[in-house]
Amino acid sequence: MDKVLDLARANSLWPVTFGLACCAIEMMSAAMSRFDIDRFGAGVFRPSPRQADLMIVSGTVTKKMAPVLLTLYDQMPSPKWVIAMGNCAISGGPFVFEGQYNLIEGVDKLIPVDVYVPGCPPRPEGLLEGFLKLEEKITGTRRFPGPVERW
Amino acid sequence: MEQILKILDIEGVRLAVGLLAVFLFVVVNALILTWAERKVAGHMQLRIGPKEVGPYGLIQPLADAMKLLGKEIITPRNVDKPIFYLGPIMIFIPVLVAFVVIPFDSYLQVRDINVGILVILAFSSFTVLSILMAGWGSNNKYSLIGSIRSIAQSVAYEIPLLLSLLAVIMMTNSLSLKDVVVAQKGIWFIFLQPVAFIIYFIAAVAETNRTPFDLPEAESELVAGYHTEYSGMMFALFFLAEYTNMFIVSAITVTFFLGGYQGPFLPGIVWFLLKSYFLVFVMMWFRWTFPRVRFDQLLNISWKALIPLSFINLLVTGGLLKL
Amino acid sequence: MVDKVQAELKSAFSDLTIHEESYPECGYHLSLDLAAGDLEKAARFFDDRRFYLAVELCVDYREYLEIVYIFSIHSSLCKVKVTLKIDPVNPVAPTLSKVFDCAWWYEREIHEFYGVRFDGHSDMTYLFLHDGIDVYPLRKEKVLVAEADRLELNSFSPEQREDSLSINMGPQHPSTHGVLRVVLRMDGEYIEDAYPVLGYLHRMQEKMAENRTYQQFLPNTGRMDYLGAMSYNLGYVTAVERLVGIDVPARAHYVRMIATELNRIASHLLWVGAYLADLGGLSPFLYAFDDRENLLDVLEAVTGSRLTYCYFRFGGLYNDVDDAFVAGTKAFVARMRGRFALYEKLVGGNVIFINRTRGIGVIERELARKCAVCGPVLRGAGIGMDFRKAEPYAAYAEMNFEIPTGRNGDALDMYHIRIREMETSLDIIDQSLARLSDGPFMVEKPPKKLKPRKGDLYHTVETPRGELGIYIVSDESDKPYRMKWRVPSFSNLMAFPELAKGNLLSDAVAILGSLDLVIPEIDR
Amino acid sequence: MTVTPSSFIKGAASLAAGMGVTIKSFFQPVVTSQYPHEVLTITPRFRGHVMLLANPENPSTNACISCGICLRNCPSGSIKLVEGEKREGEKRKTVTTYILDFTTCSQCGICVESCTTNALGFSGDFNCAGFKREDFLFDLVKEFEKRKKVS
Amino acid sequence: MSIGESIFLLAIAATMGGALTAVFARSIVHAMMGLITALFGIAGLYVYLNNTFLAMMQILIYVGAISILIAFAIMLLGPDSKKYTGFSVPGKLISALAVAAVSVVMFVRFILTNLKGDPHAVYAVTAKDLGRIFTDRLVLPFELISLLLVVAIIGAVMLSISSRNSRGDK
Amino acid sequence: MSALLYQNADIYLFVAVFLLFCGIAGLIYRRTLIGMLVSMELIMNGAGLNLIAINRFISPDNGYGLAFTLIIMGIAAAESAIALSIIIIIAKRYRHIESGDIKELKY
Repeated sequence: MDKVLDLARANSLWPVTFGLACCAIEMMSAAMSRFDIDRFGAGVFRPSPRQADLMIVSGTVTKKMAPVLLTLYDQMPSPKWVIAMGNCAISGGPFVFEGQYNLIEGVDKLIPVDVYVPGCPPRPEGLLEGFLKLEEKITGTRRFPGPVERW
Repeated sequence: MEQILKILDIEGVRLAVGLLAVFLFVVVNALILTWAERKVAGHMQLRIGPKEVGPYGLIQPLADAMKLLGKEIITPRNVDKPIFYLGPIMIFIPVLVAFVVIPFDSYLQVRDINVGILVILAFSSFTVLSILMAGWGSNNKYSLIGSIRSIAQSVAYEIPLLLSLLAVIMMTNSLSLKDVVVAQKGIWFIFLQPVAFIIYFIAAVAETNRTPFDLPEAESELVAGYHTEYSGMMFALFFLAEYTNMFIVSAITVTFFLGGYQGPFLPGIVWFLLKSYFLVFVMMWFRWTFPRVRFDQLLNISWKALIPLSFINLLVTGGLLKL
Repeated sequence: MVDKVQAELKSAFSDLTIHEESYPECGYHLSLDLAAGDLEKAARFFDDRRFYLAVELCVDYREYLEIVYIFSIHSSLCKVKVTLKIDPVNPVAPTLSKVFDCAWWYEREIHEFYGVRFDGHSDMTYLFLHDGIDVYPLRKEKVLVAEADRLELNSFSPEQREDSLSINMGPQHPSTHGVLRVVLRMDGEYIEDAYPVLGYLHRMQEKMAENRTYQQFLPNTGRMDYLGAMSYNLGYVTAVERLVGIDVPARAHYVRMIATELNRIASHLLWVGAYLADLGGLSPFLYAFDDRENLLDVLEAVTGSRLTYCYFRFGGLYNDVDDAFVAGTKAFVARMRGRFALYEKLVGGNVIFINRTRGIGVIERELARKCAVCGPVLRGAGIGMDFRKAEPYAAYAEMNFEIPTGRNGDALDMYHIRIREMETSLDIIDQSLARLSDGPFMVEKPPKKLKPRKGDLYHTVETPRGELGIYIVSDESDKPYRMKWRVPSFSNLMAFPELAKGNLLSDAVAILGSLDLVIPEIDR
Repeated sequence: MTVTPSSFIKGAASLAAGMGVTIKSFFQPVVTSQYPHEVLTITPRFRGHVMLLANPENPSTNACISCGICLRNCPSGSIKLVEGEKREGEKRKTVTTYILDFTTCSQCGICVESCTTNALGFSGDFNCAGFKREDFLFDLVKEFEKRKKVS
Repeated sequence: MSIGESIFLLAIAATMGGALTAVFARSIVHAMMGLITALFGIAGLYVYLNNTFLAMMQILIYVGAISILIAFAIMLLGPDSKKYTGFSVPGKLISALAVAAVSVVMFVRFILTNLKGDPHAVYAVTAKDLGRIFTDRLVLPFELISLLLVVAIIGAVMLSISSRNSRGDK
Repeated sequence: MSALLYQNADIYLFVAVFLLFCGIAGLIYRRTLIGMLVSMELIMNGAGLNLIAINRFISPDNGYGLAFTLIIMGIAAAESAIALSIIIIIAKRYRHIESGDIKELKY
């Protein structure tokens, strides 16, 4: 039963409409005609966090934004997942420097992150790959052909 | 005494079977329609829509439903609990009632009540009521605005809805849905009452809160409108109700204007479903084409265009009938 | 115009020396150093002559803080720099917010980054920074936040009134396209007051500029306005080239213009889609993105990235374009010209769309000037100001294109202007492609280390959203001493509270959308 | 908003025109590229993370001489460590470790440009995703060796 | 007890419980929900009185129009529902007692009166009959009620217009 | 054949009386105008129920009870429309709708 439920969850990841910065545009691209994230059942972007399963942190998280992000995360009903999309969300990205005063250096310092998708911004394929990785994490198996082994 | 008991018991069994059938139909219909909606949306937007989950993505709605069932149901702080929980349940009353009186086929009708259409119209106001309860119970400003909009909208659109159906009723001299269908044996009422058909369909789209009249849940303004605070299964109930409502208004339109279950060659039920789902498709087509109207425009369309028009239509119909 | 203003200034401020500056080097024509008492008089002087306050900024010279005001005018090319020196220990300056609305915002910004208090300013609450901040970030020395400012640190909490409803639009709201927060005070569905709260994406760009060399700052420019990254690249590159004095080969100019205009089309396409999504129609969004993907294919093939470009270099380009790029661009131009009919059918002619946008968010010329509104929003108000024409950079002077202007200044005009701007961009691309000839794409000797002359420069370019001003102060080192970005979205946002007042909530969404805001650009 | 018959008809016509557009698209072929099954051709100039390029004279080794210019020029300090040793019989230093923290990279290409021996290039890795932040701390030397093996 | 009877009792319970809630609930919204329950129960009673048409009209007009109107007014007055309640505990007690006492007295009185009538009559008034009645014998009340409705509509419109204007002045 | 529970006139009359007195109690003790309006609706419903019950049991062969109940509904609709618009104006003016504190009817 749990297996079936996990399978259902993995194939119906509704992200919350939550765009932060540049990566949000690529997130939109991933939902658009060319890449069509809806193929995996993840195209239902819910504006209300209460109805979403997945938060895609797509951009820089600042210290002013952090409490808002935490609230949003708390409002999501469990089970819930987080994808850190783009370098800013992973580590602060190119905006980290000595003496910076406004950045959370990595969203994993605030909330648990399941999948990291690096890039500045990552291509929509990168995000799709992140989705597939998340599916892999939820169900334990990979249903789709993996990325071509480059090295 | 015993006889009455017997009949009542049989009636009770019938009711139970009917309820079960209705419940099954509601669920299956919603599953099909969510899938269809996403597929239609996808292809209208040059993309595929659900594909990877099952063949042609057919299992997608099942996965969604399962997931929603398995989700935590959050009760936000400061909500008015009884009202908050009643909202999504109440929304099914009109749905159930409507299924009782709609003739799916000449023999497939749970009950032919002689005031059938009044039943549907009377109970359709429960949709608004439950939206209102949801909006109020959520203790959220967006929800509240959403439900206030919903009330004003339904008050405005109930009138043309009624008036346009009244024109048909004047022609059939009966409030029973079956009689209405039978009266269309020769010619469908859409050809005799085209204005009433258009008015009814527009008002029906508005009553079901579909784009371009989806103001109570206007995504870009009110986050998710009246169901902003609902999660998991409770949200799924709203979702179910929306799609069932879509089907019901289409079914009523079919019954009143498109000859109901009548049609050549195929069995009546097939014709009925074909026609209904075609209208549902048209509603989806609307949704993926048009932007949303503004609130005052929404009311203006009803008060300044639809209501006068339906009155004129009613007068003309009455006059012609007398002649 | 310059001479006339100079003469009038002389007669108005008789005891002041007015410096005539070299425009090609500094980017402004006149400069004058005022005392605090004369400031408001000067502002009124410029206000009477229908100047607008392009930007107000502060520079920390250690011995003194200098507040710089750049006045500019829509009707011709005349820029005046006004400076005011204040004491760094107890920095107080008179406010200009009573004369120019935009100063209200800039002064708040200066206050939180430098600790300057403005006399007579109505609201000094922190605009950008988070609550935990304890220093003034842009001061050269570490200065702790003053006790008085600490009270205003706690960012905005809406005042509760009994008869009205406060609604928080954002920071996470589907219609704000990012993390803008607008607190709306509502009376029913009508907006009584709108109060934007910013800084949810403040990425310290101006502070970073002071820590990095000119080259190293280059990738940041593309991330300020991620939709018009090319324009930002171009602005920054041309500004620094102007500061150092590098002449760029012709081929590089044309490629730069093609790339920038393509990027402008991409930006406007995204706007069209996102705006319609705001209004509830989702399909145009996807059609626009489909076109945009085709465009990005072309751009990606030459720049290597899809969004945050870093393609231009001081003195030329990162790499040369090939024939495939030219062919791809031509194919895209041909495709795009055919698509306008579709948008007209689906969006422009749609009666619902027209009724949603007509007469909504009408920008009066006076408001446009007071808030220093720019770009398509300004042109919507009927002022045909475009820095590609007014102050040509790259090779825009050779291009033949018209500036679309609106008549009513409402949201419908903004839509038509952006659509027509896409067409003019296509024209520019066509002309640039025709002139694209073989030749070097980079100067002979690319500069290894940039050490510009001492001085400052205010350089303006036209981004998809409007007037981008870059103010650079150089101290002869390889790092900028101060770099201020005057961003178009910020000044367009300033007009929003005025536009939203008295409108419906749905209209506020339509107005906010029509301004085409990009939040990282506002917050920087 | 006043509704006159002519405006009504005009409006209805405009709505019909819009519906014509969408129904036409409904029957048009889709433009989606189905990511895990088919991959768009990635342009050779695509900026993925940086990788070491082979020495044109001796393709089995890379061209890096571990001079460290890239490290100094990187705007966001993504290149953490470049170490090399002088091997016998070779004129230049050979790189032994080259650590790149891809999560702070902004893919600007300044390192590639500044490299004096043309040892750096962009990889075409467009679909990275991982479960840990440390997955993207690449040792480019090791990666070079692996990549050699794969190809 | 047959199903019909139990549903009948349910309807009575809904009516009475709803009425009590409508009167005694603290929150005005709960009171309104009580009212709706009561109205619904009365509609059920109408069905048992052989008057399905009236039952539907009851739901259509009372539930669909009037109570939604009331709800609309409550929501327009603002989300702060506590402002609009107000009910002292002794007052609640006294009025509850009064209602109970008077009801019991009346009930006893009814039983004593023995108003039986014809329990098995099944004659149902059709819409046709209704039309006859309204256009024949009761034409004056019918016209009067339409006049009243028109006046009410005009009055409501006038009132709301003047309140809109006063906002403009503010 | 004995009469079923719902074929008994007393029950209907009792419910009608109950509604009437609930309504009266509400009118007396509710301090807010909307609460009073809700109580008014109860009273009207009681009257309607009474009419229909009498109609059904005493003279089942005509529809006057039905007609008058419909008229009552019409009156109720008109009354609530007017009352609510007045209430909204009062609320806008006084910022509350407590009947006891509304001393002047000046607009």
